[in-house]
Amino acid sequence: MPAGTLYRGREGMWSWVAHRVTGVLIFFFLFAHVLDTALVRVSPESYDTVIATYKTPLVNLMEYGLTAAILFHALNGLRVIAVDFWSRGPRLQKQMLWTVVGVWVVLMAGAFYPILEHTLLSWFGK
Amino acid sequence: MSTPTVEKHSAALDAAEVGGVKLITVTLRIRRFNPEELPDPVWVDYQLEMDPKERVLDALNKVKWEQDGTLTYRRSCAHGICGSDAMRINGRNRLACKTLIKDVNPEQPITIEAIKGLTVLKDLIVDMDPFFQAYKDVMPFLITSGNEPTRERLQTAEDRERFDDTTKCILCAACTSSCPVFWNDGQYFGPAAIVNAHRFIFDSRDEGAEQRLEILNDREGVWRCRTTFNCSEACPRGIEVTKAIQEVKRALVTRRF
Amino acid sequence: MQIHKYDTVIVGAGGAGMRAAIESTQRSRTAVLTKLYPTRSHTGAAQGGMCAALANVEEDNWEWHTFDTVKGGDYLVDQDAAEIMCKEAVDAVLDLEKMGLPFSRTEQGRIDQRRFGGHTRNHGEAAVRRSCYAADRTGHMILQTLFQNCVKHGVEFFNEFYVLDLLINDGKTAGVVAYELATGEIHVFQAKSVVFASGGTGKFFKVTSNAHTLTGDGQALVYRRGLPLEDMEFFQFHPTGIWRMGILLTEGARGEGGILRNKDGERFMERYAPVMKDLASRDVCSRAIYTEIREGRGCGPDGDHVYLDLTHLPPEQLDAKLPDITEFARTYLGIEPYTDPIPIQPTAHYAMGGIPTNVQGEVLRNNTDVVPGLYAAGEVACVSVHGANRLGTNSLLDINVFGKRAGIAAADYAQTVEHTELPENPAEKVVAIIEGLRDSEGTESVAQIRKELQETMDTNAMVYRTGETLKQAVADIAGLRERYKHVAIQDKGQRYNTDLLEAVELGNLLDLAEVLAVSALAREESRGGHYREDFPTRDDVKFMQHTMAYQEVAADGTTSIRLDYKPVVTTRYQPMERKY
Amino acid sequence: MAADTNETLVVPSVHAHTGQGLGTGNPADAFVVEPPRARTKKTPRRTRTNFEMLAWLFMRLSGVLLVVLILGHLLIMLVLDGGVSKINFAFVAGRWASPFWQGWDLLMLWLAMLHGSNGMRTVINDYAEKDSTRLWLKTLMGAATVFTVLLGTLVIFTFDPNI
Ligand SMILES: Cc1cc2nc3c(=O)[nH]c(=O)nc-3n(C[C@H](O)[C@H](O)[C@H](O)COP(=O)(O)OP(=O)(O)OC[C@H]3O[C@@H](n4cnc5c(N)ncnc54)[C@H](O)[C@@H]3O)c2cc1C
Ligand code: HEM
Ligand code: SF4
Ligand code: F3S
Ligand code: FES
Repeated sequence: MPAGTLYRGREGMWSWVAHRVTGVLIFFFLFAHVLDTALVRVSPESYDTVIATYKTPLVNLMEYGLTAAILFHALNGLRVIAVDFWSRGPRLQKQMLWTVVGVWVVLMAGAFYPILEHTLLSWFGK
Repeated sequence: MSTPTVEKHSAALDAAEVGGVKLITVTLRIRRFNPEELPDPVWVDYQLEMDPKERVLDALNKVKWEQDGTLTYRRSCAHGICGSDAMRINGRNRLACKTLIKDVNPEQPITIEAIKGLTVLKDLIVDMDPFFQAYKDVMPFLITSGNEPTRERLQTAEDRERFDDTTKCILCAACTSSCPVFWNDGQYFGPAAIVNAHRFIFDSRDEGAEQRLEILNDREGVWRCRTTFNCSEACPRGIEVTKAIQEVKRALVTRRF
Repeated sequence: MQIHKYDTVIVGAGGAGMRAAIESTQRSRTAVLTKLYPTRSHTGAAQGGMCAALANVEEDNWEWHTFDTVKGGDYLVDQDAAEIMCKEAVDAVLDLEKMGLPFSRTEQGRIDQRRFGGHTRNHGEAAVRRSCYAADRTGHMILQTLFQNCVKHGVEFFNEFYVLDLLINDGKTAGVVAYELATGEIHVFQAKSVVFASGGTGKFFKVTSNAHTLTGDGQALVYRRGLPLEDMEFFQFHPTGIWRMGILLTEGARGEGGILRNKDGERFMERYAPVMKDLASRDVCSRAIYTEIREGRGCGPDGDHVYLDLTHLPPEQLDAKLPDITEFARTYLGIEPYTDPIPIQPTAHYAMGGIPTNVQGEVLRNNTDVVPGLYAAGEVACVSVHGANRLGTNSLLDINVFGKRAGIAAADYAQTVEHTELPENPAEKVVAIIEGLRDSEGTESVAQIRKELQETMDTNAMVYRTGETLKQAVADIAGLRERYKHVAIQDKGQRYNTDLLEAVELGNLLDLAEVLAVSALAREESRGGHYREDFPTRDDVKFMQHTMAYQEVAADGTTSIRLDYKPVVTTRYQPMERKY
Repeated sequence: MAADTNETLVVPSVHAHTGQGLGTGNPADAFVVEPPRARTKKTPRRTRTNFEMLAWLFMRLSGVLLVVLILGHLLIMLVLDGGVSKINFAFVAGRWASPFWQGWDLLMLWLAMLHGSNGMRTVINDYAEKDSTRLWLKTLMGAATVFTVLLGTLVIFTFDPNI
């Protein structure tokens, strides 16, 4: 059956898709994160072994991605709250979304070096 | 009185007044579905010569009248007031009679399909009953108690203005069928029903607001809205649908209306 | 085929149908059959308002309103009916308000009122504010409010059911036959009383404010059952339709201060109607516009339209009072009414004529007798409150006043009688029409015939008519009717066969167009909406009477039209010259 | 449709037709495009509680708090002081020695998990087609949430820097 076309929603719809995807992503991460942190109850060694993997470049990159997800979810969450409780919110939702994206880009650029420092150092040396 | 017309001719007016029209070739790519013939829908292309200032509905009519009489869709007023012809044009819900060809990128094939989330019965016709059921479920009529006044009920211009936006609804279903939450399971009341509840909740003459709010407080009520704004973008009457929904949510929280 | 049994059946769910349904549902078991979802009805397109002498903003009374109605209708109005309508107008508006209609309000919180064409203070002294309105969405609000109240009262709707025949047995109403669009099934509705409220018939004109679905089904099928149609030659052309599209720009625009201008920017209505100017009645304005165009003062490259100028009104006023029509100009013409005048031309708008009824809504079989159990209200009917020319806002009034009356009368009647036996093989005629079209081997196209019909009507039976053009129209229509016999449809299916129904509707339009043209040809005078250049004056001696057109079927099945006349009811006002 | 309906003849036509109307006997009804779950007489169900409203409010409230808690957490853990490379058992031990950070993490854990699981509930409600699937997924998710929250709480309270 030839499928119907994708609904061409606009900023509001895509930001919601992103919000939902990031929310689910964070949920699963949080689940894993609590489990790994629980290892502090087992022994310092096992905790440090797991944490060591956090320091590998791959996981470090994923960490950056996770930060990106959380940051977007958080900023957009604030936008949603503004839409909910501020009477001018719905009318300004697009502007707020672009502000969210702007702030998000700036913060992610700012976080680039601090978060990935470890990896960058191990790859490119001092 | 001044004589504005001769000197004050704007370019837009000049453009609107040109007598002879330049026709362009447009392709309509329509998602056809007729279960009496084929169990599955098919995309069919139609080529026609159109004046770009005509409506998409004119193009559909031209196909039906000159090329393929089996093409089926609803229409009546042809100027965006009856709500018959909501359909998905180039992936977005619109009224075919309120969409000019020049505004939907006619160099490319224009895709036309039925609105989403309601059962397609034939071509662009969907089953509207669930939509109207949700509308009826919010008690869309004035509820008052006590004796009727002999004259009209008084209402200040401000109180009248409070719900003006949502009185414009023509029940075209463009909003509800653009809502991602509605597509999922069709159980959500949908923006149109909420808009019509809003129209009464914020009417100073009405006394049924509590009841309506209680209905919308339900599992499938306002709380399912995820503020995706598709409804507001789709509404051909320019109703700020999401805003109305948020006002209902806030009224539920604060119980002030 | 299915057979349903109800006390009252209402055909049509526009303003008139739903107003009747609200009354009759509370009194009898009622079904409402409508070919559109109720909220799609064309009542929703009405913009300007609904008149009633509420006197909320200035002195007014129903007697002045009656006078304006009678004068507006060029004295062809049945004055007893007009009196009833104008008297009950106040309650009709208040009823709607109590049902929840969100009228625009005055400072004091009362229903606001605005000026409208032909509505005057003290028998023509000056324009009066009589039209109750809700911005320029009055019809929309009426339709929505009535539908809401139908929901409240649990009215039983049969949506997308096309009524195609009326059943009369032994001179008494037996029911109707309907075609269900979704399935192609035929349904017979047996009923003690039937109310027709199926709206207008404007689609036989090309430039029209009417919806695609206004095809005069009710008028046509009653007419084919041998009942008369009254005053069909009187069709109203509204002065301000969007140029070439016909989309209506309400008279309320002029009520708010809008001005008609020709290509020189002149406010030409001052010449035609020194007192009322742009607010003269519609026939006067439409003729004035065409005269300007004919005399070379039209606008645009082809000089074929004039302007409706709103540019001197403050934008806030336009936004508050005329939001929809300004949006139409933006959407369909791409111009900004704040700064540009809007190109307009007269557009076919309203059928003054229709199924003759008395003031209870009972349908007349001839000049005096009624068909028991048969009612009509709204644009489909001719109570004659509009005479030769309807005043703006009097139609929304008509549908409410006479819709309510017909609803009550029909339900009350249904309580007093038993069902009339259905005739043998009740769906016979409808099946024949439908199967005939489905099986037709012809080659003629519905769209082509309809187009030619609309063209001949626009050229020959519009604002200006002569014996010659009308003869041309009659001849053209006869030719088209002949061709219609060989019309073919492409869709042979059962489900949602709109192709088939467009063909059926065209058949109705052809019949009614013929009645219009023949009635107009016979009326050798000019009165209200009917203007004969060869007989430019009103002739009260010969034509102060209603036309009654009957279909005569000869033994060989050929049909012809027989015209008869019915006297006008005059109570208070003797005919005078009509000046605005 | 209306009562008092008795069938008589079937209209002869090109296509076979059962004359039952839509949704009943018409063979064509078997094929529909993108059928939604039908809205029935039983739906929407009346619940008469404020649960959905409270959940909605909770999402906003917890969201605002989480911005502070999580962004602070991220800042400390990933950005300040050499980022992730500094983290090890000793670092955690140092932080949890203070009841302030204990409280911070505890609140963050609870709020985030409840916020997240309520969000997941919404997602499941939206996409699970069958009631049974819905129930299963939600049970699973609920169990995981309870487990994680309890585990996390336990860890924070019973943390022993000297094991
Ligand atoms: C653009 C426009 C603006 C107007 N503005 C004003 C105004 O400002 N003031 C004013 O007073 N008047 C105005 N009028 C006139 C007025 O709106 C109409 O005359 C009036 O609304 C007609 O109402 P109705 O109920 O008779 O018919 P409609 O509202 O047209 O309803 C007809 C109903 O009949 C049904 N129907 C038709 N055929 C069949 C069939 N075969 N079987 C079953 N059902 C059928 C349709 O489904 C529909 O429900 C305006 C008209 C137009 C076109
Ligand atoms: C950092 C601060 C956060 C803020 C401001 C925030 C805000 C929000 C808001 C306002 C919503 C509701 C959206 C709606 O109703 O449409 C939401 C949904 C959601 N959040 Fe968060 N959140 C945050 C952190 C988190 C975390 C840590 C998780 C994961 C554990 C998470 C998971 C979710 C999920 C799964 C949803 C549901 C998404 C949906 O229904 O579309 N959020 N968030
Ligand atoms: S709110 Fe707008 S989109 Fe939704 S039904 Fe009403 S008019 Fe249509
Ligand atoms: S599209 Fe749906 S999610 Fe809400 S904002 Fe509109 S109802
Ligand atoms: S045809 Fe009436 S809204 Fe498009």
